[in-house]
Amino acid sequence: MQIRVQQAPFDFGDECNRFAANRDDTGAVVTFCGIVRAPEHGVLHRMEIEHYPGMTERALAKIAQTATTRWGLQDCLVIHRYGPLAPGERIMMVATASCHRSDAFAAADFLMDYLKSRAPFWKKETTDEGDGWVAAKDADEAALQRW
Amino acid sequence: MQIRVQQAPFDFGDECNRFAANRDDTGAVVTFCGIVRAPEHGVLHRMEIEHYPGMTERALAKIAQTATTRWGLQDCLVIHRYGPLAPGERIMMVATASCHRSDAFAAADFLMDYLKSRAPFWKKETTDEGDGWVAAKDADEAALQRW
Amino acid sequence: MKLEVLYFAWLRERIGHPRETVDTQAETVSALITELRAREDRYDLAFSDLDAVRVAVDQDLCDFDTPLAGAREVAFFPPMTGG
Amino acid sequence: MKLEVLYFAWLRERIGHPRETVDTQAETVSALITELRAREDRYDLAFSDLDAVRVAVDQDLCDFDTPLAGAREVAFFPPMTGG
Repeated sequence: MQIRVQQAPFDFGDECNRFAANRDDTGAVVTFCGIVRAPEHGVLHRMEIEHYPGMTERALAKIAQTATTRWGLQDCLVIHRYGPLAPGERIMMVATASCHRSDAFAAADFLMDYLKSRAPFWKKETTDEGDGWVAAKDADEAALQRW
Repeated sequence: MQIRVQQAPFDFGDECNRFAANRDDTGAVVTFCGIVRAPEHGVLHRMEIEHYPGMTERALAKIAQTATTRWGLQDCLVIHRYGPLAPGERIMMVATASCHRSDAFAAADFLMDYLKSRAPFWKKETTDEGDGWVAAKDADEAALQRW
Repeated sequence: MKLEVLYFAWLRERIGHPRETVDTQAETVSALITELRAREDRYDLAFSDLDAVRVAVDQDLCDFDTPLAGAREVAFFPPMTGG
Repeated sequence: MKLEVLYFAWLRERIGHPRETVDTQAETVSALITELRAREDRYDLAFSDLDAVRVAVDQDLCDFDTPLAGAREVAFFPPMTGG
């Protein structure tokens, strides 16, 4: 299990390859990559991600540990960036490894839902219409009820 | 949408990076990679994947088209190998790109379920206990009912 | 009519070849199977448990009662195990 | 007791600083919020809609009625938007 919270970019493909390497007894690897995309309105110039150093790592480790236990994962990885990001940049990724695809999928989906609403990150968007903190969506909170 | 059926290995990480590149309006990329793993019993020496040239590409394209339409994907990719494979080798991958993570996850999960039971591939395992065709699992057929 | 008949996986192994041209008047897949089973023991054995056999006509999965009028290629194989 | 109090995102912006040491006898998070709101308008404004405020005590998410006995760090922030 690996948790990395960093300002620096990461190489999604390299991380995928490293994660999937040397896994003779893993049948399934699922990965997710989140990308900075255009907002509902306006043109995005920049995104800034604030986080809570210390708590962020704790919260992510707890979520990853829960997923690992619940789905019997062989491994999982979470990388999340903070600081300024441009449109198209990769914000974060998760990866899960399991014998069976259903466990790898469910665990990655779970990690994303919890990470989205339970890890202390906040996004601020700068668009041609001004600055604003991204509001949490009811749908994201509701998604947690699935688990 | 890209479908590739090939004997040659593919580079999972390179494919992930290429797939996730230049996606300013994509929020979410999900990828799955299937890896040759040890069977329930015995030690695996080799796996051989047989397929039905022509029908394979047709079946995969149809499944990918259904996923694209149903979840409004911006893109999807399916790569599946055939021929002899060693334990730990990467058999196949899928990737989906969407604005929202729930669509990217559901579409990738759907692609895998259908590809598993509706695309004409057959696996034969050579273990220290002999040769044998991998039997289809009831669970795989049952998984299709979810959709 | 002449049909290309293909066999995959253990059906191919039991029958002993991957494909053959069959001259038949069979109107459905079922009728074709009946003809093939009457040929030789290895065919009879290969088709003895139809729950374990799938069929595609012109590269589309279908049922055993699918008509063969106009068909060019019929393939028989076990349940698929991709992914 | 002395508490490190942290603010993030728009709570930080409204209050005007990211952290401060607060000397308080507040027994719960709620009581601490009441004390902070009484200080100045900017605090009062920042905490005016508690539905939009989340709290962590010693880096664990918790409720407003969580006791502060033994706590060292309290953080206030809006609902999280990671991923």
